[in-house]
Amino acid sequence: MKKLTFKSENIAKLYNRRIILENISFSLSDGTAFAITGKNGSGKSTLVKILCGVLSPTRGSVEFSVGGAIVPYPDYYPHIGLVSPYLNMYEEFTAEENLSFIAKVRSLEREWQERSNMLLKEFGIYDHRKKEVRYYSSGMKQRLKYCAALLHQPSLLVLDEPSSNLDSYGIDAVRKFMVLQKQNGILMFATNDAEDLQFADRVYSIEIGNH
Amino acid sequence: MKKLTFKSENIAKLYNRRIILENISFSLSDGTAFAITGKNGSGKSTLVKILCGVLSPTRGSVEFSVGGAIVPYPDYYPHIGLVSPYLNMYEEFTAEENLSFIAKVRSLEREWQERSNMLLKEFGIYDHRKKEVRYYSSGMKQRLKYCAALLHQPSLLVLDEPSSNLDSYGIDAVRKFMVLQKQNGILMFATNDAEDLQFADRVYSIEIGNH
Amino acid sequence: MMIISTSYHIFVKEFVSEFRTRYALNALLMFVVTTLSIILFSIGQESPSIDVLSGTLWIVIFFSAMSGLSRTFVAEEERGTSLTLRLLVNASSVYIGKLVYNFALILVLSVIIAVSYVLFITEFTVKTFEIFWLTILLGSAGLASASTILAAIIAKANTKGTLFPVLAFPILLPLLLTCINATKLATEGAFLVEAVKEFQILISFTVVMIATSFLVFDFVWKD
Amino acid sequence: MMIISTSYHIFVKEFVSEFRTRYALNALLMFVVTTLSIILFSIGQESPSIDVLSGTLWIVIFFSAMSGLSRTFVAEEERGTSLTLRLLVNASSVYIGKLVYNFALILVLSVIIAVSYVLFITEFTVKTFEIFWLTILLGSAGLASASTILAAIIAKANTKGTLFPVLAFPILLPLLLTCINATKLATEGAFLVEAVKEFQILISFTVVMIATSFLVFDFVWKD
Amino acid sequence: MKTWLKIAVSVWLTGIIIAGIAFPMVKVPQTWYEFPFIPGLEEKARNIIFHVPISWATVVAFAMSMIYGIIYLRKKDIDYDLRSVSSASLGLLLCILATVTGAIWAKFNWGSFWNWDPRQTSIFILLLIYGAYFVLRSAIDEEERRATLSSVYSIIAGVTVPFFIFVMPRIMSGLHPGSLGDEQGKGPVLEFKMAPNMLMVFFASLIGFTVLYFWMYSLKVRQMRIERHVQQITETH
Ligand code: HEM
Ligand SMILES: Nc1ncnc2c1ncn2[C@@H]1O[C@H](COP(=O)(O)OP(=O)(O)OP(=O)(O)O)[C@@H](O)[C@H]1O
Ligand SMILES: Nc1ncnc2c1ncn2[C@@H]1O[C@H](COP(=O)(O)OP(=O)(O)OP(=O)(O)O)[C@@H](O)[C@H]1O
Ligand SMILES: [Mg+2]
Ligand SMILES: [Mg+2]
Repeated sequence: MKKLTFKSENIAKLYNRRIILENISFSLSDGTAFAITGKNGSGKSTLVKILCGVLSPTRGSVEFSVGGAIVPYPDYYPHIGLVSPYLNMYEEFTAEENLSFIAKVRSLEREWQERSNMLLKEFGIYDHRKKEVRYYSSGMKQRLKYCAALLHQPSLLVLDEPSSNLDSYGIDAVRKFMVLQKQNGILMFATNDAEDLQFADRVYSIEIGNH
Repeated sequence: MKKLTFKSENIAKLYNRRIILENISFSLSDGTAFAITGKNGSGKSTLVKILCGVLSPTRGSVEFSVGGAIVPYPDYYPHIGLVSPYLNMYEEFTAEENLSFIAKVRSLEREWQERSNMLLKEFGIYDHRKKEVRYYSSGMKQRLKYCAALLHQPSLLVLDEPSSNLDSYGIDAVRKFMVLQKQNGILMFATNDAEDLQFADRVYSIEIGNH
Repeated sequence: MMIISTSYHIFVKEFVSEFRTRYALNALLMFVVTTLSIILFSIGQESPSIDVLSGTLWIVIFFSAMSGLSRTFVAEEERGTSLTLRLLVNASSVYIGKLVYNFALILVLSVIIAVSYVLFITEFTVKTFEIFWLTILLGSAGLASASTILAAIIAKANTKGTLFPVLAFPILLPLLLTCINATKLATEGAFLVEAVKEFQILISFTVVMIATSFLVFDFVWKD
Repeated sequence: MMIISTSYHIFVKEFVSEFRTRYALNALLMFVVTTLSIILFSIGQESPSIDVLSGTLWIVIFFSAMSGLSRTFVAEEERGTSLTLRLLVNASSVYIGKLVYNFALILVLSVIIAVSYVLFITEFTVKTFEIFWLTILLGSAGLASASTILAAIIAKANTKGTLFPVLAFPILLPLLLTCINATKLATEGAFLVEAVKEFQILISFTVVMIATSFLVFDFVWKD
Repeated sequence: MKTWLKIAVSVWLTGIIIAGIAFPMVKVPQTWYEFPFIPGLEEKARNIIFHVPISWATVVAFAMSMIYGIIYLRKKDIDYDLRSVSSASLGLLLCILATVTGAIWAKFNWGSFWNWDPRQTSIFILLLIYGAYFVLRSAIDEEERRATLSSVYSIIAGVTVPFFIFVMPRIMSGLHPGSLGDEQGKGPVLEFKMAPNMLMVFFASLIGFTVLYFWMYSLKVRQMRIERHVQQITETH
């Protein structure tokens, strides 16, 4: 496995001149589980979006390197898997079609089909794979998001509110993949849940408070 | 305080001939905290919508009576407060405007203004009351939903996933109002969270399993 | 009465929401300007007949109305506020509030369109202004009455994949054709009494449409 | 090449999604059918000039395109799938996939409009069919090229519906005027070579528009 | 801008306005301040001194707006967006003035205020484009996003302008100098048919209005910076 590092330097984000995040710097390497915590409205989700490169920071930068070589901005998307309340699946497609779209667009190897089935089973929605996502319950949607994020075996897995909407079976499945991810790459998650925090090696707490 | 009873009789719900709920009957009176639990996709949210009268059941009926007199279908809306992931506030309005719209449409008495401010403070979003809801974080939105549901002091408070998106301060506030509701009326909630379940006097578990 | 007050608050909500997205209103105005100039361009140097001009007037009103009105219910559905609203007020108030709002919007819009039409398109000479303005008024009412219930249906229909035009077309066409006819009468200098037939059609269309919508709205509104 | 394959998958996704929801198709058909019948009705007994008819043909195509294409990006934004897509593929593939899809949609649409125009409006006689169909083809390409990037812009704005034609019209005007001119040539029975200049304008408009969009799309797509 | 420059511009433009309005136009000029008739325009030709420079300043303003838009996209510094809007709003103002002076001229020269002459058409489209530009801006309330999207729109609109130059003369014949229907070909200014004294006033006016534009522009930018700053202060308190 190649050595990974993920660095964030002096990230700041302003919305309409209001400071949401300021001076956020850290550096992670593989085998780390990094948790971001903070009160409601402290900026966790904003930070997660910036770290994944889907929102541009007002200042600062994110640097991702694989095996010593820096991977520039749009190229690091293939290394990232994201689960977030702000990220939805296509509701008019079935779970299977969603995963197959993702696999094709990401140009995954042939074996994605097996992996997809394995993930659907692990997350207990295999029996619903031919149902359109708009008929899913909130927990089933959350489970599908995990399948989608893990399909390409990302080196960096980013989770925003990992256990929301899930029942205990769902949480167990998530925990299992969190542990696996920590062994094979970098895990990063934003949470308010004390139990989730126990999975972290390092915890970053956003403290600017309610803006 | 008037005596309240809430009865559900033989409720069944089918979606496209697929049975989601079947034979659900129970009867509650004031001072009860009633929890609905079950795996993801077991039909909790569907049941909650039916009980609140915003979704019609395939079979069965809901009966709500205040002080012995039965309140027929559209008239019992004023007695219900609902918090659910399927219910959103108007994003282009501020928190204050949302609450004032609700108060006006519900024809609440003058004092709603004080109650609204009290709730906003209790749920820690008073400082954000003049911010448009679309700029709210997920937890702040959830807090606002509580303010909206509690504004008219409903006799029946229904919560779907009560603690989702909330941090520990938020959860404390919610718990406080759950206890209060139990003293002043009926509390009903659908959850997967073991801690939430401790607040229930009665637990109803939907068991048909994954359909 | 309770229902009037709640309908009024729904109306106010729609109105403020439109203003908040202040954009919508000025975008709508700019839209009217744009559409009119398209017509001016296509007319160019020549002078088309009054018939064609009356036709285009109502096409413009129709398009502006549809692009503004179709969102009234879709927006509630897409943003997940329809559940909120359903729990807050009875269906009738929602219907009345939205209907009145739609009527107000469409009336303002078609008056703006009509005024600029009369001012800028010199070939379009209205001789009987009573007929013309009454047509605009009643036509707007008719369009609002039909499009409110249609908008409620679309809001639910997009998931079901029904072909909406099949629903809308036979409903809207008689209305538009009558309006065009009445407009022609106005440009030909007919007396007010000569257009009574048209007005009767427009009024009964509106009344029938509102009454029917009122009866069926509850089914559309409740999931 | 990688980018071609991903663009292709985006295209297929759009296509299947439209087929499932029929959202754009509904809106489009409604506008086309209603507008065409109003035009037919208002023409009535008289025979308007070819100039006016060519003008209205392109107005109908323009408005139908406007009501159908605006959803391509708005739908992603409103359903919260734009974040998913942004994380999955590079911006260029998204642009190309959507562009090709829009082109296909608008081409089908304008062919439908054109065929019914030729069939039902007897005054509209096309003499040089090569010019006519080439204009429809190139005109659709031009419309798709400009409206794809504009649809991406309005998806990020707070008001969507009415904004689209307002932004699009001034940009599409040179295209529309050229199309109208070429259509006139086709009805006058000009030789194919006489319309070469028009085709050059249409092609270069499309090429310039796509090239520019390609350069700026990333700014629009990334928040 | 330096104070002396402001005074100079004021004096300069006052002189031009006096000259433009008060200097008599005669068939055969006798003194240095008398302008000769231009065939076809007669004394109405004095409008050249106002209409043409204003039209020119409009073009400059819109071009500046687009250029600052492009710089914004590269640098992502909100100040460039302020400059871009400032210039666009002045451009819109000047554009309206050019339309009005042009329309008045047209009324007396061609008989009607408006007749879809190619130049009138193109100025009308400019009005539509920038009308749309400001509607778009009002529809976005997040500063950075507003700046980005409106810059992109002005670029997209900018590339269509050359097409108008090609397309317009093919579509419609016009009365405006330089268009299809104009038998003499170029009009008086382009051919420099003006008398030397008038030409001097004309160029002086061209320079005067251009400098005036830059003055107004710098004022507008400063005003917008201050507004933004005040807003920032009131929001954080
Ligand atoms: C509302 C729009 C306009 C109207 C009604 C208008 C009208 C006129 C008229 C009547 C003349 C005198 C023509 C003659 O010599 O017979 C003129 C000249 C001129 N206009 Fe305009 N104009 C308009 C817009 C513009 C614009 C947008 C520009 C430039 C960007 C422009 C540039 C000029 C120039 C350079 C001349 C002098 C040409 C010459 O006489 O050689 N005009 N205009
Ligand atoms: N587009 C926006 N414009 C202005 N302010 C915004 C915008 N998006 C988010 N905010 C503000 O940024 C702050 C942080 O939001 P964010 O969603 O990152 O919080 P969070 O830590 O994820 O909260 P939660 O625990 O509730 O999910 C909030 O105060 C929110 O109001
Ligand atoms: N409109 C619909 N059509 C068909 N099936 C549906 C529809 N809505 C929900 N379902 C199905 O009904 C079942 C119950 O859904 P519901 O949302 O009530 O579950 P839930 O218990 O709330 O789950 P969760 O814990 O994930 O929130 C699910 O299997 C879902 O797929
Ligand atoms: Mg969050
Ligand atoms: Mg649920």
